[in-house]
Amino acid sequence: MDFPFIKEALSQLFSKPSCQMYVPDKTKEGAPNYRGRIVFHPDKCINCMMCERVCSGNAITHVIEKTPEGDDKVTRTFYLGSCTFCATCMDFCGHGAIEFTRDYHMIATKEEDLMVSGTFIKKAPVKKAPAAKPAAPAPAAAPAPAEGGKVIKPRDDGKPVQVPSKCVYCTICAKKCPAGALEVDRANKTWKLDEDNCVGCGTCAEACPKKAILMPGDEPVTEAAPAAPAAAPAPKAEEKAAPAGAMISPREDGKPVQVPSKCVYCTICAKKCPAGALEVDRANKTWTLDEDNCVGCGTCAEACPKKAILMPGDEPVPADAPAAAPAPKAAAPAAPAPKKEEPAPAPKAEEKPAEPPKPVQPRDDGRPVQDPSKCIYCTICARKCPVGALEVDRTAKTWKLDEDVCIGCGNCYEVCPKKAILL
Amino acid sequence: MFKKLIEESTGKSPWLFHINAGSCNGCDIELVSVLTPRYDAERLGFKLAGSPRHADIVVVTGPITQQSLPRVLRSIEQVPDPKCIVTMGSCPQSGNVFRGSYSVAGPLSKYVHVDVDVAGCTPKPEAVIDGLYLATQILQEKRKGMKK
Amino acid sequence: MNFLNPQHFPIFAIMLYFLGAFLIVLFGKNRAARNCIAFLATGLALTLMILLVKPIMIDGGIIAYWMGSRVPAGGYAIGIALEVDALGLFFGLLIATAVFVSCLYSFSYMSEDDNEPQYYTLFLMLCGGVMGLVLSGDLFNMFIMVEILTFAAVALTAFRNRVTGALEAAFKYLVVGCIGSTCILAGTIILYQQAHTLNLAQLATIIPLCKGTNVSIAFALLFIGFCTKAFIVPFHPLAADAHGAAPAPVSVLISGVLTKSGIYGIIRLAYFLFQTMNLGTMQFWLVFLGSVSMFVCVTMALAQHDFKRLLAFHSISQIGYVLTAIGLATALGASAGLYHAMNHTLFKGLLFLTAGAVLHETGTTDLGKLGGLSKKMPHTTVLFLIGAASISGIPPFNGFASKWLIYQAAYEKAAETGNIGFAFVTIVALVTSTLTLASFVKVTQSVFFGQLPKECENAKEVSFGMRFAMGILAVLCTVTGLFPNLVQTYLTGPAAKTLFHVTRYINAMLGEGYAESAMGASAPEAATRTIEIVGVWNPVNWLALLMIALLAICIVAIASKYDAVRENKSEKVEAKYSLFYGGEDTVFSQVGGGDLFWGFKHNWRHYFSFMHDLHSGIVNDYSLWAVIALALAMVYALIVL
Amino acid sequence: MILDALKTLIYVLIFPGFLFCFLTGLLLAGIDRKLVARMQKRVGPPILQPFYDFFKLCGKQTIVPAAANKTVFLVAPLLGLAALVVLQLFIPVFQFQIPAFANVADLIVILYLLLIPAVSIILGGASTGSPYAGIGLSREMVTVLACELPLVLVLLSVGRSVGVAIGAKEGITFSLSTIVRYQLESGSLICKASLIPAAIAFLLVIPGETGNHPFDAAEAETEICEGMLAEYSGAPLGVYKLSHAIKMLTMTSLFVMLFFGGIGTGIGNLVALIGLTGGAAAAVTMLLDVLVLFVLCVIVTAVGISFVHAVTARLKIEQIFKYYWTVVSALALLSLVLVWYGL
Amino acid sequence: MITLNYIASFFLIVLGLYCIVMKYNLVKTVIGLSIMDYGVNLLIITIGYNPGGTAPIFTAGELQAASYFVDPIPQALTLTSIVIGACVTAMSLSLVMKLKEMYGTLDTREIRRLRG
Repeated sequence: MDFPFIKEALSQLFSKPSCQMYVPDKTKEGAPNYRGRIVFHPDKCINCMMCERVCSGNAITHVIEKTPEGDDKVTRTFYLGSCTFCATCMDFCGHGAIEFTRDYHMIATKEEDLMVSGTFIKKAPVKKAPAAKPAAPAPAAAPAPAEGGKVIKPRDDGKPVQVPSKCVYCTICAKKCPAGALEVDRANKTWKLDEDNCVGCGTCAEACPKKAILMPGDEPVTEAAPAAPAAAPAPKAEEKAAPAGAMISPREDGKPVQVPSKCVYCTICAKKCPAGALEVDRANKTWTLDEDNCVGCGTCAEACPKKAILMPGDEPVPADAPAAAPAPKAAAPAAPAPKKEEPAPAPKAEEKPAEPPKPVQPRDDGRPVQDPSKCIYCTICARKCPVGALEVDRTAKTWKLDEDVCIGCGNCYEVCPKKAILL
Repeated sequence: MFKKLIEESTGKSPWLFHINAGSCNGCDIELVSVLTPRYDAERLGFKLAGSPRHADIVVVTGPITQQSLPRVLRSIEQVPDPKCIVTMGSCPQSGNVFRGSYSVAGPLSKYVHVDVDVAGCTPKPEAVIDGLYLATQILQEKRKGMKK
Repeated sequence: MNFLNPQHFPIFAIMLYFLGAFLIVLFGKNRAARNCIAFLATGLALTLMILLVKPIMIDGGIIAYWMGSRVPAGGYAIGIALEVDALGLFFGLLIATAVFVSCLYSFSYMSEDDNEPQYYTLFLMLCGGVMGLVLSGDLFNMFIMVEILTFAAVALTAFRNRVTGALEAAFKYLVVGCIGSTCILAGTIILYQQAHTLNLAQLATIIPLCKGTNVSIAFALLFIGFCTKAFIVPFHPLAADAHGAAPAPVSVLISGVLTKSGIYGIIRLAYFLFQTMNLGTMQFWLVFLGSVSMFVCVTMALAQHDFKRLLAFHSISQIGYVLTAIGLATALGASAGLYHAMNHTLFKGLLFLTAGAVLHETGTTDLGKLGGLSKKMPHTTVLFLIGAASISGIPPFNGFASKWLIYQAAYEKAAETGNIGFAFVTIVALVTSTLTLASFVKVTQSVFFGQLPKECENAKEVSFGMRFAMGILAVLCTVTGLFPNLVQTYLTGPAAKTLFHVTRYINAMLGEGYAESAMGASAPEAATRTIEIVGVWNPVNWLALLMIALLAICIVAIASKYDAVRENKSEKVEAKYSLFYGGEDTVFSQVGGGDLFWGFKHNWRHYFSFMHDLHSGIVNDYSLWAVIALALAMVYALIVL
Repeated sequence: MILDALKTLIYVLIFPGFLFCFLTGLLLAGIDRKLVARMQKRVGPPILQPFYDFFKLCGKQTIVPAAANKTVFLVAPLLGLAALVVLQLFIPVFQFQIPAFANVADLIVILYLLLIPAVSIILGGASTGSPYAGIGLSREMVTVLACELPLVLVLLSVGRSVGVAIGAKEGITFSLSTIVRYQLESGSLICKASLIPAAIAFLLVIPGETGNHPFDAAEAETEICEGMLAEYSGAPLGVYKLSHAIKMLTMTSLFVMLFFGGIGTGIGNLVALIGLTGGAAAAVTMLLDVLVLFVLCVIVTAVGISFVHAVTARLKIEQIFKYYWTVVSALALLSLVLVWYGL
Repeated sequence: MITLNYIASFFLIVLGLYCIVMKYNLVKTVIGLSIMDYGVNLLIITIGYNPGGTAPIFTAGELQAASYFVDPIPQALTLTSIVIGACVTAMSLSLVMKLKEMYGTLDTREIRRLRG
């Protein structure tokens, strides 16, 4: 029979009660990121209805009326009485139209006080040729047969449209689509959009490496070159040895082709290939392409430091570049093909400033050499080397280069704070 | 001569009766936390009553399940006038995430006139105190309107 | 030989009963004649008793009536005498009222039973026997009357032999009753052998002088004999069985009258014949027996499931009170004891009559099967509540007045003698009174309140005759409760004083100065004992104050519309007015009988299981207890006297 | 005759009677609730909260359940309240004892008068017929049973010790006024060594008798929905709550009278200093005494009821019974034995 | 010689009690009762015995001072006691008959519905 709280009871009798003395007033606010009353910014909303889809308490409803000039007048209401305040809609709303304030005074005597709503006008697309306004045709099952010179316009109901000519059916858009509304079949080259599932978020357009998907708001694209017919010709035998003769021209079935003379077998292309279709063996200098795996995305061509891979659309390159180390000494390589604006990996070392001759002679085979006098063994060059060819030991003050690993990319040269490396 | 005194004290000593109609106990804990030292609703006269006969304010939590519907309605019926019905959280107000399920008998307002709803999926204790305070004012109006 | 001379009233009273019994046998066939004979017999006897109050109680006279006017010759009393002093009259009055009321009650209660004439003959025989016992001045005459009342009681217990246990109870009562009677006979004979006389007064002069083994054995035998009649502890299961089975008016007689006759016998024995009450050990014996029976029987009552058995155990515990009070051997103690005896007859009679009414209406007295009768039988409920309030000592009623006096007496005795034992007696008495209240709360909840079961649906109010009888007792209960000092001065005071004036008793019987001459020095002192009360209790003032306060509160309540209540108008119970079952639909769930007082029973579970096994219900066990009690009494008497 | 009838009326209705009990009782209940809250670090309701509760309940609708017996249902609370108010009359306030009520009841009678409110609650509960009430009244009865033994022991030991001290012929006195008068002369009884266990025992009995927190199994609102009061609503419920508050007042003032009897007079002489004489002095003394009584009652409530309420948890009914009949009774018995053998 | 009577009556009483207490048969209990009763009757008679006294029967004329009688009062008492004994036996046997009919057995251990 023990009484645990005697001491506390007595001491508390004379101490101040721990009470917030809360008296009902509307001004008090919740904690900093408290999810209280919802505030809806109708202007930002694009009526993608993502929020409605994810709301567990299906508290969000919307009503669409047609305005006289044909636009959609959408009023979206948030019924706080059925909301669990989990803010999933806020997370899913790509455009920040939903915001949870810190006001927790949601006392209502009638139901209307709990309705938060906002209306906005959703513009119909400005110019539309009368015929061309597809009344949300049946999903474009197969890419419209590419007749020459046809103009591909973005659709007006917010759904993506495919530019068959550019599309390489790499199925990245299908994988990225959150709503799983896209089916792309690489084998028989079909691109199918599921109208009602598609939320028009635009993720596929962004992910598409070839920019073959147009979203409302992009400029229409005219089919430049006659698109390669859907049915790809029989896969070319992978040419091992460069055809004797003067020129190596890019293949027309969209697959990369190697320029053996320029290639230094640095295996970067193999590493970068998203589909893993390339095998490059440094030892016995072989470069094999796996036809059916290759998606023709062109990533290898871009990643190749030596521009030894040609993609359709590049100019043919003379096969007989000197077999020996092609890289001209300090001269920048040929200007790269016109680049898309996609973020290219760190710009290759084009702006290599000419290095005044030092007592230490830069090597001739394009690999870096260290100037011991300036080197402070800070190991940044080792760290920056993309292929890990440098070993620098601060304490033992050693700087060792692994020739066959080094690809001569020049990173170490660039990052060396003391300019102790010469290329 | 007691009339004015009675009306005034009706507002000052509201007794709560808590009915859990299938709630996830989030609101139940929050309701009881209102009586803890930190928020101390007892300073405004609130007290949990044991039986509906003693209650003035009936606090309903949870989406009225089929099983609990007749019991909830019977308990509310047994509360003497003047009485107030407060629904706490979203569940009694709309069935919240459970709406449309075979076992949920829909919002309480379908069966009984709800005086005050404290929204929020587990409303903050301060919000609960606001709601109850509003309920006591409604109680006073009801008492004025009622001839003994 | 004019009949209005009070001298003849005692013999008339006794004769009236036996004459009534005899006439009923003759004319018993039609009901009206039988009822009127019985009514006349009991009514006249009661009036005679009331008439006797003035000469004996107020003027303090003693009537000595020699049968056949055989006045004692040559110092030896030959004839049989009736001696009525204040004590005898007090008990006689008590018996007459109880008998009269239960006779009124049985007119309508026994109307359905088949052989009614036999019932009334036995009934009046029993009354005659008891009246004879109480008024007679001759020891063997008392034995004869004891036998008559035992037979009548046994026969009446077995009257409704269809009732389960009636025959069994009657047989057990007969066996142990006869053991008791035989002990009384043996005791009387041994006393005769010593004093060669059977007259109480003469015995009172001879017996105290000759101290010897014979006298103490006679005392033990007589004491145990009268204990069986009074159902003191070792013999209490008899009463429990007998009441359980007997019809209600008979239980009134058994508990109200028979037990009192046993107590009367013990008083005559201890105070008059052997004059041993001034011995400390003697007082201890009586007080110990009283407290044990008080406590044991009240705890047994708490564990009962049958209404009548519960009441039976209570009557024995109240007899324990009376015995304790008388055992204190102080003037206040004796008067408190007698006062409680009277009150006990009144409220116990009332309670048994209400039990009879419940049995009459619902056909069962099992506490588990009854409930909610207050709606069907409102008058019986009110009467029951008055009875229950008075037995458990709620202030305005009579139970409280007498119990309060008993506590005073016990505690004063403790204060005088400095022996803490008597203080514990007071404490046991107080706790027993609360236990009585507890068991009557149990009965109230199980029988009259709570919910009405299906079986008792068609119960309706009992006939007016029964309610009138109960009404008389209820009024008497309240009146005696409100004026304790009146009762004190006129009834119990003189009766208590006679206990200490044995010489006046002897002289009245055998002529003046006989006692002094016969007993010389050791004549019992004739000092008059005054009764003064330490505490203060003025029920009339208290009730007046209560009424004022109640009136004031009611006026305020009515003014603020206290009774503007909302109740269920339609016959189907709306949800608003149904009971709160946590929201469930109303289900029949009567809380009563065994479910109550779990806290108390759990703490005392070993005691209760032991007591339950002790009362095994086998005749042999009860007889064994009787024999053991006899042996112990003899050993104690040999040591003490 | 009419004059003293009017005086009695005033005594019953105004001063020590109904109005006085109503105000001080509810005030005491308010203080008790506030203290308990403060001990739990809460702010607690305003002191006048019981008044608000009472008048709110008066304003509410009274529902008589169909299964209830209407007359008993409505009359039982009033009866309990009236009995309690009358009981309060007999408890003297230090010297002040209304002569008319001096010889109406003594200690043992007060012990029994305390039973009437308990019986009225039990009758009220039984009349509703609800099973909760059934269980409630069984527990209430066991609690009353439990409190009876120690209460008797304490009263007997006090009566005995004062009786011996003033040399009463029978060596015992039961009248409360003599006990208080004795304490006025020779100091309050709490200082007598032999009576300290009795005082402690009485202090422990107070929460049990009034049915306060640790011993309120009978009206446990969590387990059996306020036991007997489960079916009560509106004014009858208000009256029961009022009588519960007044019972707290009665028990504490009984404790003060029995054990702190002597304190009041000190204040009394103070009045003589001020120089008031005659009727005015008596009135002022009486007022001061009443004030002292109330302050002492509050202290006793604080120690006996509020502190115990804040610190302990509700006991099961059989634990209550065992607790009272072993621990508290042993204490009281100790003091009875000490008093008996002349300490 | 007279002491033999006392011993006999004592023995009879004890035998009667033994029979009531130990025997589990109703009829045997009744027999025990009557034996005990006879014991007491014997006791009453022996108490009234005056050695050498004659039977107390006489007509009015014969009473002289010299006649020496046995004490007549105990004999009167014995008469009533015998009558009472007979009544007891009669009633208990009728009860036993009814009990046998109602309970179907004479064993006292079965006849215990009222207990506790």
